[in-house]
Amino acid sequence: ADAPVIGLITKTETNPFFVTMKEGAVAEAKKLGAKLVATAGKADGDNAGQVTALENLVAAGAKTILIAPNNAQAIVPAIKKARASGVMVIALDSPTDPVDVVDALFATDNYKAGELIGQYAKAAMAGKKPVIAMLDLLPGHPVGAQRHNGFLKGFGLPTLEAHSNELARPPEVVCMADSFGDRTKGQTAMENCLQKNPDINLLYSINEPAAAGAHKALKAAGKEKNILIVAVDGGCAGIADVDRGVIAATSQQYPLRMAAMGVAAGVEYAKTGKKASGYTDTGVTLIAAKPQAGVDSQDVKTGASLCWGKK
Amino acid sequence: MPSITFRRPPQVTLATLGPFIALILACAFFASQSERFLSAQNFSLILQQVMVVAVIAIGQTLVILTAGIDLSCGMVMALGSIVMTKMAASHDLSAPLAIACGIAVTVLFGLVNGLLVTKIALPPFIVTLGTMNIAFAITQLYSDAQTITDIPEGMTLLGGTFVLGQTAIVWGAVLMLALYLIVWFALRETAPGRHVYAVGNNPEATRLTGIATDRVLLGVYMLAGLFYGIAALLSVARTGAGDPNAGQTENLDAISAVVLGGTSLFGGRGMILGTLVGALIVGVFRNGLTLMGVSSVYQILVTGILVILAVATDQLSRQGVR
Amino acid sequence: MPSITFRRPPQVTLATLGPFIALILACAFFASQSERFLSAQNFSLILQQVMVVAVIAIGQTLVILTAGIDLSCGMVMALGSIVMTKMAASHDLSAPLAIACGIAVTVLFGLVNGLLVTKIALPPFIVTLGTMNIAFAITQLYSDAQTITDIPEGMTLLGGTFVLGQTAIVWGAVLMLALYLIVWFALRETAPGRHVYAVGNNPEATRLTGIATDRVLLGVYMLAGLFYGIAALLSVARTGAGDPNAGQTENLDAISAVVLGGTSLFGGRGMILGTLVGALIVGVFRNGLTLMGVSSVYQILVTGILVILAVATDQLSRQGVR
Amino acid sequence: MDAFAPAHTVHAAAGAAPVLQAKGLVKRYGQVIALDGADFELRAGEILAVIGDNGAGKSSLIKVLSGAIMPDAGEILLDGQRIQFKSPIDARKAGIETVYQDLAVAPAMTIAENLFLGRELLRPGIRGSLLRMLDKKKMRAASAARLAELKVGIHSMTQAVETLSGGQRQCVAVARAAAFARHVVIMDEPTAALGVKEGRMVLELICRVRDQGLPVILISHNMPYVFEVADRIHIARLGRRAAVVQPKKISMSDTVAVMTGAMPASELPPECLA
Amino acid sequence: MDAFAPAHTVHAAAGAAPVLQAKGLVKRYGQVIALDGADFELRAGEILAVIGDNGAGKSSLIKVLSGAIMPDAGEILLDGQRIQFKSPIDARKAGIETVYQDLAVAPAMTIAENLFLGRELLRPGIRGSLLRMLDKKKMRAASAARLAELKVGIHSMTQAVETLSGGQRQCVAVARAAAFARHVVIMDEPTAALGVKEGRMVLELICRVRDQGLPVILISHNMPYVFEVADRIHIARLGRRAAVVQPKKISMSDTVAVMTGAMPASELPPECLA
Ligand SMILES: Nc1ncnc2c1ncn2[C@@H]1O[C@H](COP(=O)(O)OP(=O)(O)OP(=O)(O)O)[C@@H](O)[C@H]1O
Ligand SMILES: Nc1ncnc2c1ncn2[C@@H]1O[C@H](COP(=O)(O)OP(=O)(O)OP(=O)(O)O)[C@@H](O)[C@H]1O
Ligand SMILES: [Mg+2]
Ligand SMILES: [Mg+2]
Repeated sequence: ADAPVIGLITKTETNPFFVTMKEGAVAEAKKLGAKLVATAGKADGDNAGQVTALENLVAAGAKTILIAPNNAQAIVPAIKKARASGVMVIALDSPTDPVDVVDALFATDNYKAGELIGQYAKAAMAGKKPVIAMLDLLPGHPVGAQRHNGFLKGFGLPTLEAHSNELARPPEVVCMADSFGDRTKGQTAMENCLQKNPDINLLYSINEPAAAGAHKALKAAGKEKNILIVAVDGGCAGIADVDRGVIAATSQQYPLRMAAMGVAAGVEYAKTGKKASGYTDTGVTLIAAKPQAGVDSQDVKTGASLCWGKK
Repeated sequence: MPSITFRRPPQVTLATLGPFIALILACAFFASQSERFLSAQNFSLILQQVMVVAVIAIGQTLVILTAGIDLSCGMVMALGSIVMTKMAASHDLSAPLAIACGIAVTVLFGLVNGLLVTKIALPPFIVTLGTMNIAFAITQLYSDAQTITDIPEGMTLLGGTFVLGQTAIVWGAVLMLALYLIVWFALRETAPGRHVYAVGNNPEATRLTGIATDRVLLGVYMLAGLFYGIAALLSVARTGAGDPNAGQTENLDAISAVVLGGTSLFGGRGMILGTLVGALIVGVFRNGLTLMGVSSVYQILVTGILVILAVATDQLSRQGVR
Repeated sequence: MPSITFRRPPQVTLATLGPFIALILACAFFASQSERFLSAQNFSLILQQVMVVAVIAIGQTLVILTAGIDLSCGMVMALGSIVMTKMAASHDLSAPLAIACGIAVTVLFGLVNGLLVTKIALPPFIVTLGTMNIAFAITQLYSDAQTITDIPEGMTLLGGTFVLGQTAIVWGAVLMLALYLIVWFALRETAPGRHVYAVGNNPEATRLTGIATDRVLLGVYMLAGLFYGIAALLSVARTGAGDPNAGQTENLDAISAVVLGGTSLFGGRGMILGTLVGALIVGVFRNGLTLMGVSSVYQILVTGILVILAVATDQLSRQGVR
Repeated sequence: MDAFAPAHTVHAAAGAAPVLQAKGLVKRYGQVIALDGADFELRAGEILAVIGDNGAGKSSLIKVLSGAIMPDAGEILLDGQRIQFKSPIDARKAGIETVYQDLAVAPAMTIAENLFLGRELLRPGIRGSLLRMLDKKKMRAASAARLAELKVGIHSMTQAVETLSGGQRQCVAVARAAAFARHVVIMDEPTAALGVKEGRMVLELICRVRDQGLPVILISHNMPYVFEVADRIHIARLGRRAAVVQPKKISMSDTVAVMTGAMPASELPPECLA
Repeated sequence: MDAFAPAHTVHAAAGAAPVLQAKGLVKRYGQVIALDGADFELRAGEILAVIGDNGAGKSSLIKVLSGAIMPDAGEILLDGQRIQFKSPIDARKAGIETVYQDLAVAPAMTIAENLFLGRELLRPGIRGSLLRMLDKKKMRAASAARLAELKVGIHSMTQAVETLSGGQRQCVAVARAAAFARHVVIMDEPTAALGVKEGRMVLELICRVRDQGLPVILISHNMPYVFEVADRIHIARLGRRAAVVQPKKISMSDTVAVMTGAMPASELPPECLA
């Protein structure tokens, strides 16, 4: 028989996180003898592109579609339609809303990822008065909001609930800027934040590339020593930055694991007709070079060996 | 006098056919590559996928025909969809009323664009760059960056289908095609339609012949707003939600459809049906390449090459004919 | 004969000053809002933040002066930075050699754009839409979408600073300003520079006067590629990395800088120094609004309004003078 | 003076105010002064030629009269009423039609479309009044008839104007103005690009228009043509009106001498003046 | 026939081949046939006038001769050598300069820039040869001198051409062609928009060019001008050459009759033909 076709729809084409996810899926599909067709939204937040991709994959004969939804709610009708035609749909990375419109969910809890680095930062600041800068993703992006608000929760500042799409802004946060998760824009944002308040001593970054850009800005201003940087992601480059002391701690997530699990479920479905179900938290792990008392963390070596779920 | 009577210089016919030939070539190619491509149902799917951009591109075509450009189209569309869904969801307006509110907002944006372009004589690029940002910000603020899903039945009617032969066709696609026919007719057969071409072709001459060019421009920008409003409705009907992150790539997509369809960015020359073909070309590439199992990075690569090839073939064949 | 000798019609002077006045107004506004704004160091920072886009915008200005447009600029820049960093990191080339490779690739893209525009007479919009996608895809494939950080010292020299008074200034910003001066000089004082204007102003007349318009266009696209290559180097020097995600918003940013700077999208009219001012306006807005503590959605809103206001003030003041 | 319209202009409304009059028009472009206090007077039923060196301000003058540009100073009177044209639309509404020197055509549009631009013929009934549908066939036929009058050999009215020869284009502009004027016709060098035959046809057309009672302003550098058809000649010089002369009573060489500044207008015998 | 250049063209190279010759030129635009097998012959040191109705194919003919368009059929000989102009650059290189009917100027650029477009004067030394730096002052001075020759009252050479009056623009184009020609000058209606004074200056210029030994092709609808300066007259009709006549031996009315088709060329007495 023909190799089963499995479709993968990531959020964007360029985010290393999703590129890794795609590579994991391709490798797993090759191993299990399936054909993987990978597509993506055109930009972060692009729902229409994902709907189109979903429809085209169904038309292309995919029996399983793995999707990292750009918009938890707006994608729902398209998923329902795909499932109605007998396709198994699995959400990766982040849930749909409601959760149960997909057959199964393999994802990171982004709010929790934020919480972990918040707790770590709280401990590491050791009672010092925090002057916080936050480099967020882009306006209106749920992942950005969840990590942001989770971080504040972990740090013990007033915040918003996990499902909120707004960014809480307690007075300790002196500067908030959008980095688009991008190195260059992170650098520019940090430069302007430093100009606004040179005394910033704690930096939250949406991901590691933005943190690396911010670090460059700090270094240029000669301030990289007096600041604590925390981020989310746990990519291999990010872990290396933790090792170098650029980033103090990061919440590591596991896109390769998500992808592999998704592909395996797809092959299983093709072979046996048995669908995957339920929520599998693929986990987040706090990786820090210097552990803090009262906060569970793994060291850099563990982090590097696991980066993004590498086996 | 060395001239012979003829109805229409042959160049015009070819310029019009050009994009169409490119579309046919693309279809032939994909049909040869995937047996799933050539089915009524697949074409219905493609129509449905391009309907939002295609309707936006109608407005964009009108603006470009007047030698303008509208960068705000996608964001204004997103704002329209947020306004109409939020009016229904949060303020309990009935579907028709909520839709009217949404469209009113998009037309208002068209009015603002038009006033700035005509009364202060600002370049359309700058004006719509500004209103693009404004529309985006208002969308985010008004929606709290939340997707609005709790919308009444009446608002998604256009997303419903009817069956023709064995193919399910979305009502929205029919509306889109109908809009193209209406605009095609209006541009070709009515006085205001010809004035749109005249303004783009030679604004000064048009002013001197006593046409109120400002009024034509204002009308065009408002009409464009209307089409963005209709596109907003189609987008709500298609996704069943008001999405504050929609519309971000639609301006480049719509302008590309217009230019691929053979309309000149310098105004005054072009065909509205070309725009439909231009929008379809993009949709066909995306669909066909996915059916072939091409992954998306390669899809982007191939799309880049095919866009150039398609237009180049057209151009070279025309030079050959000359 | 009712004409009096004069050197330069006053309109030209005003058109040139217009964007500059808008920049001054914006600076005055931000200075009144934040005491941190008006410092040499802050201006050095802004220069540094805009240098990449500003250098891309030089190439874009040249293309737009010939009545073209280059959508591929940002992606070609990203490709250039990936090629040069990867050549150094993975293939152990020395910094100068690796840089040369990167720039060779961007110039090659310029050559391709130029050949398609001149030899097949395709619209620049379509050509560069295609090469934009192609450059993007190659960037992703060649870099595996991974940021390249392991780069030699020699490649980031332009990111270093020197101190003037008490202000640290980045070498790259100096290079950027130098490039503007050179291009300003070339466009104004040399024969090839005037030919660029002539081609954009009236291509047919220029061809008839015996200028090889195709060669001028080809040269412009290749030069633009060169500037994208230099921008790539600046971006590597600034961020210390080869970033495959770079360049996605640069085409709109660069075109905006050109248009804000007073250059006509219809070609043949404009000033390169206006483009620098246009790029600075955008950088000043972003910096000033962050200093004021305006959150990002409101920043976008305010930017939208200010862009329109800035150009409108300029336009209205000019009408008043008339 | 107004009371004495030239005897051979049969339709001159006796004793009426001038149809179109202007006083002290000034128009500056930067430091260039195109109009420097120009006066102007057009009487009922006459052909008034306007002549002058290149750059004397003739085109600027008629652009002010047709609403295409706004003067910096001066006043315009139509039928003795002070008016202010804010745009060419106002002038059109007042029945003034103009052939501009640079022709003012939409090059990519067809001949028929250009002829009827802004004044399209609509279908009868609701299709015209509500849908504003064009009666293309009728416009094509009417255009063909108009151009045939000028003996210009263009057969297809659906040809784009940009594909026409220089003279053919000019015929389109002339035909348009002549067809729609109701009050005054202004022609800025209507015969410049025309061949001998076509030029004569335009002259005939101008006389026909005058004979129908419409006054015509004719700007031309072609002295034989001017002396053949003009009732009076307005000589423009350095942005002003140097003199208005009677072509029947002055020699061509004297006229040219005044025009080029070789002879001051004050030296002309008073009976030459009009 | 070639051996006998008209006696009064002192510079005619005796017995030489025609300077520029064309045989059987055909040019079609869609279904419009602009040139329908046209022949052409320009002799050394002469002014050859080309006349014809609007749309007779005059501009198309000279566009072919100047490399602006490529003919569909036919051949061109320069000094007896078969040549093929692929672009206007080739024609320029061969020393042929042309004033096009639609003037071919860059409107936003200054007068001096337009005059020297493509042939800019460069600074002496390395600044010119390497940097290609313009000698703007010299170009301004040279432009002013050229335009003064035409007695056109433009004083500022840094004025944009789009701000000039119709006639002033034409003077710029004429001055450019006359200044740079080394082999043949082609002028398509150079006096159409010119005033009496400026028109005469252009005629004088044309004669001066001829007297310097360069042959001139003059397209004009102005019969008095044509008969005043032309050595021979090429009559174009319906895309062909109807006849070439001797202005000294034929009346203006006969010429016009042939041109408009009122009289067949075959009825002309043979001594009129050239
Ligand atoms: N838009 C403009 N900007 C600057 N100067 C202008 C403009 N239009 C006209 N002028 C100048 O005003 C003067 C008068 O121009 P105008 O066109 O009225 O002359 P004209 O009498 O019609 O000449 P011609 O017989 O050559 O057509 C000229 O010196 C011209 O250069
Ligand atoms: N680009 C074109 N496309 C289509 N037809 C054209 C084009 N150029 C010229 N023609 C046609 O070719 C014929 C000859 O034109 P041409 O310009 O050579 O005439 P001409 O003798 O110069 O006339 P005029 O005295 O009016 O300038 C005309 O009928 C014209 O409409
Ligand atoms: Mg004039
Ligand atoms: Mg001609």
